[in-house]
Amino acid sequence: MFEKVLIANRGEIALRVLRSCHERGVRTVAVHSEIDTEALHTRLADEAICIGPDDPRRSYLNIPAIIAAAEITGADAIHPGYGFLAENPEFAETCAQCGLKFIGPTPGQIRQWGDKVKSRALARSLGLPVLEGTELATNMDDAVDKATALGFPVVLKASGGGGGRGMHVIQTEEQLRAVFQAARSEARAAFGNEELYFEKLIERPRHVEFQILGDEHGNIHVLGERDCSIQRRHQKIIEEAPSIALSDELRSDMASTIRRAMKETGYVSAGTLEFLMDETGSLTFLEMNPRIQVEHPVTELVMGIDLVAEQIRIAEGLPIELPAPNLAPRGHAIECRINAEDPDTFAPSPGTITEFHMAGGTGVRVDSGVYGGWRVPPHYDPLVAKLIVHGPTRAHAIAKMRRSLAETIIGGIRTNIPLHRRILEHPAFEEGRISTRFLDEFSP
Amino acid sequence: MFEKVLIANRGEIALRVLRSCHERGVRTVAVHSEIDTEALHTRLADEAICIGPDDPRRSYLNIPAIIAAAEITGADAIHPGYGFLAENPEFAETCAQCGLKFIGPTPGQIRQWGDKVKSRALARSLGLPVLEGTELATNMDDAVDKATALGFPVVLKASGGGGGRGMHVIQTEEQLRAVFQAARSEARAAFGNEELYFEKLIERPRHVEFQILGDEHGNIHVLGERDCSIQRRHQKIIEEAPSIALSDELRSDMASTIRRAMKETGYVSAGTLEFLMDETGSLTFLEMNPRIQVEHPVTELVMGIDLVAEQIRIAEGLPIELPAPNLAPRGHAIECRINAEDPDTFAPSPGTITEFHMAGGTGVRVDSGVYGGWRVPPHYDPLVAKLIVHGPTRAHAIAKMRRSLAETIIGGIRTNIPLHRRILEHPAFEEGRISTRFLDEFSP
Amino acid sequence: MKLNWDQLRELIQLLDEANLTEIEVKQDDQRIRLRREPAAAQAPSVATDPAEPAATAEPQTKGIFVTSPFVGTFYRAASPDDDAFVEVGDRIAPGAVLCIVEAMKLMNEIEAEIEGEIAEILVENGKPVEYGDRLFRIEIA
Amino acid sequence: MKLNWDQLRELIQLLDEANLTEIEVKQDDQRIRLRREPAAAQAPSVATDPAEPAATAEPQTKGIFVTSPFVGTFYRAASPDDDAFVEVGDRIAPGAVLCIVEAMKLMNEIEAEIEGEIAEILVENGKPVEYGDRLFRIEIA
Repeated sequence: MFEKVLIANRGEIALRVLRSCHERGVRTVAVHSEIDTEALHTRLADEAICIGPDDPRRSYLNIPAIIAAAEITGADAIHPGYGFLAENPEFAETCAQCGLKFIGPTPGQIRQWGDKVKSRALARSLGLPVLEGTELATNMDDAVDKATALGFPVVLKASGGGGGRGMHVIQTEEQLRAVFQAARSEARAAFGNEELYFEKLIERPRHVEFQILGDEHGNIHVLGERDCSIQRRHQKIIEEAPSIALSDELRSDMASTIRRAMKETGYVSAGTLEFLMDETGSLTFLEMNPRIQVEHPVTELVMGIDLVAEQIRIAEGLPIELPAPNLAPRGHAIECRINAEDPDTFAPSPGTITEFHMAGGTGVRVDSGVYGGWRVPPHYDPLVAKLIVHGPTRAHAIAKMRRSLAETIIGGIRTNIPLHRRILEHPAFEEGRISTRFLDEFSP
Repeated sequence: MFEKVLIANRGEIALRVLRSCHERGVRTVAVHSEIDTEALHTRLADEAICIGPDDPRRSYLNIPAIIAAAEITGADAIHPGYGFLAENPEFAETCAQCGLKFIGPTPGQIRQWGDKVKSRALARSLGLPVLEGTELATNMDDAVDKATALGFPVVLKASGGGGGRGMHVIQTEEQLRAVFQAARSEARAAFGNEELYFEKLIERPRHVEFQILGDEHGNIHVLGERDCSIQRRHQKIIEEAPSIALSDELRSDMASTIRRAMKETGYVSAGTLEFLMDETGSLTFLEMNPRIQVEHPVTELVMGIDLVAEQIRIAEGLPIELPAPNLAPRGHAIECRINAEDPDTFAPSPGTITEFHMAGGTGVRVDSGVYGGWRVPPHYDPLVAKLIVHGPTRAHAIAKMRRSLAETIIGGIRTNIPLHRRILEHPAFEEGRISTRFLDEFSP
Repeated sequence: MKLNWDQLRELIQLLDEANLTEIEVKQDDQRIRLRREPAAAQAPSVATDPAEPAATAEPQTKGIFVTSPFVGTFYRAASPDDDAFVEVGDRIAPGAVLCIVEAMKLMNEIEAEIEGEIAEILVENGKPVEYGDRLFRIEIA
Repeated sequence: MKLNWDQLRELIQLLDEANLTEIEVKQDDQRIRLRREPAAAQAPSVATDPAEPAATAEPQTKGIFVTSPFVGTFYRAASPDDDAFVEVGDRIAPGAVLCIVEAMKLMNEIEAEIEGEIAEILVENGKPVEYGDRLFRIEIA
């Protein structure tokens, strides 16, 4: 068992990891930038090390500083959370070289799924349904040929992108000619990789993703799906489990296919396979995220498990420990991501939180890295809290989320709570008529 | 269905009821004293009515004011919470006379279980195991005769008492002669009823209680038990579900006996049958509380139900709606009552809460009626929050409660959190070696 | 009003002793503002105003407020056919019936406790009132 | 009202003693405003001190602090057998090596950026340091 884990992250996910460590009797080391000296993850950890200035490139992305912090505190392992260094294979490798266990998949697995074109090919070879798409477009003429062969409308994607970044919907050849060079420069600047390819456009897709866990003993569990269709500019803002769009048959077929595929790759730790569902209900592979996701709590609530505790167990070399061999979702869970941003313009709204009263009571979970009096810094992710509810049915969960949003009061900064309230009150949401274009089409 | 419910209470239980109402789409009316104008139950209700000054006798116990508040707001029903008017049969009767549905048992049932001597006789007649005890002692000599016949040590109890109030442990005849008259005057002053009787003393009992629900259609459900042995001066401070002291066989036998007994009385709404368990593991009836209890959340967590929502459904005339016909507890839940009091002297500590940061994360529930900046008034119950955790096993739940207590910060007032931490760290608690004398014997 | 140095010092001391957060003194329209620390400085924003204690003297409005001692329904007359007990401008003596507050079908007559003139009637006939709601302002000539 | 220097000093003292955050005095329309900071703005009590920014001049101690630019282990000498790079009292010039901070097996030499005298060595040899930790105090004569 680990004695001490360094958490290479901040905010709610740092706390999330800290909690599972403390419940397991594992001591924690927080790392933090100067502005995060009073952050909750810094305060609640057993030890805290300042690793650099506010700029994340010099602190939370600073590999030598983080490794040195692990060395001087004598940590056994590092949990990267999500974002920052979570999907950086060099970081995972450096950990291994320094004798630190990286709590996540192997560097090879991170690399395998990190390139979006290669990961599509891999998924196809593993028998997963993959959206019709092209090879890399080498130049403008090649791009026009490939897109025309695929048939407009198409999505132009950066091979190094992911999480909705580096994507353009292209309706016509003219439009493609107009944006191709700019998209290439953008991809090079953003991902250090200018490679582009095309996929068929699904006009009104649902985003459905499957949670998996694998261990070093060859066990793979598929822990149901999440529906994360409510997005703004490809950023998820509301997630739920299970997805009402899946029949029991499709759910079980997908679980078998995914289990077989991930067993073949020998996947270790938590991961998520993301799919798009078209209007006919068929699912095609989008990407694989080799890490814990922001929205993991909805799976935890319906499955009655602790995914981060399992990540730690797996990294310790233990087998996955689930409460029952064939877990089925119990009830329905919804998560709202509460961001420090204007609910209409979406402009970030850092500042001091003067009032912080989160909802409570039965079936309500709050994951947050802030507190009343804390100054939300402008340098990082605007997520201030995840409000997560669990009820016996989707209708109950919606009712519970409505009352939870109604009693949540965050003062001093603007948040997207009013937007969440409008979405939760919307008949289309209530009826489950959702897609990734929900916000564009309904502007609630 | 009710359109509007008046909540005749304050603090966390008022919020608890408000939440189940709002989730059901029922509007709420809060009543409050002057000092509670800014209380959370007042703020979060759809309507709030000031019913009197700070003294609870002139506000929260003021029946005409509460009924008038229901009348002027057009409420359909009144939920009494616990304490205050919850077990006052006249209040339940007045509600009925004024055309307001009382969300609880009938006035007759409240009366039936209110007198502790009569309720013992009733329990015996219903086939429940009842601790050996005496009839009422009419005078000093009669008391000595009855206690001697029962055999010292005995417990001298007030017939009008309950909830641990009006009790004296008596070891010898001399001691009895010394306290009898004083106990009688005390009982008259406290309960308006000077009647006293004796029960056998169990030296080191566990407090085990069963949650029941009954509806107007004759259904009775026994929803498992709670272990509330950690008490201070007969006030529960830590509760858990299930009790590790019960075998599956005893649990199921008790459930059958209780179900049969309560069916015979036609009991309606939520109620709790309290038992003492002696060193040999046998249970004897202590009292029946015809209301929702403070510690109900531990049952909700392990059973996956909402007891207050069921109370409302039952009062609407609907049948009880459980997720499965034969519910079994899933995992283990623990509740710590966080009181505004000195952790060593237990002196009340009202005042302004300057910092209020409750634990969060997976498996943590917070039921609280306070917020940062709120001034805890000196007039009422010192309960500021209930911290409730749920884990797959008792060991997990203990670990989760330890980390939750560690991350809970309440500033400006003293609380009993340090005491809870010491209890949760105590090997005897960890091993489940608990009785109602835990705090006396271990002084953690 | 002119403040001198000693008066200012005294003001600060008073502020501290009285646990106030703000004292504002203005000269010509003679505005004095004393604020007590709000119970809920950090509180949710769904605030309601605190109920006034019975019979409060306020600096900006002269007179005494008669507040409701009950929750109930406010009636200005004994029955719909009767005249109102009092009207604005009426002189009243202690013991004069001012209104009825009905609670649980009981008609509770509210009587004046002081002598003065009805300056304002603050609740409409037939409307619900809470404990502590202001019903009348009475000026003591 | 006219304030003189002593009165102003006294005002500041009073402000502190009475735990006020604001006093406003205006001359002609004579507006005086005293405000107390609401009590609850403060954070959980498990506070730690914020790390000092690199090379900070402090009013109470003379000189400049040299802070650690890395997380790592602090060494006063190039090897256990060598002499320390500097001792208290040494005069140093810009570019002089003061110590080593080891991070990820790399020995990072920390150099002086100013001329002065080593007034204090704030970390023991071989101890871990965080980013921003103070290593030396240098007095600029």
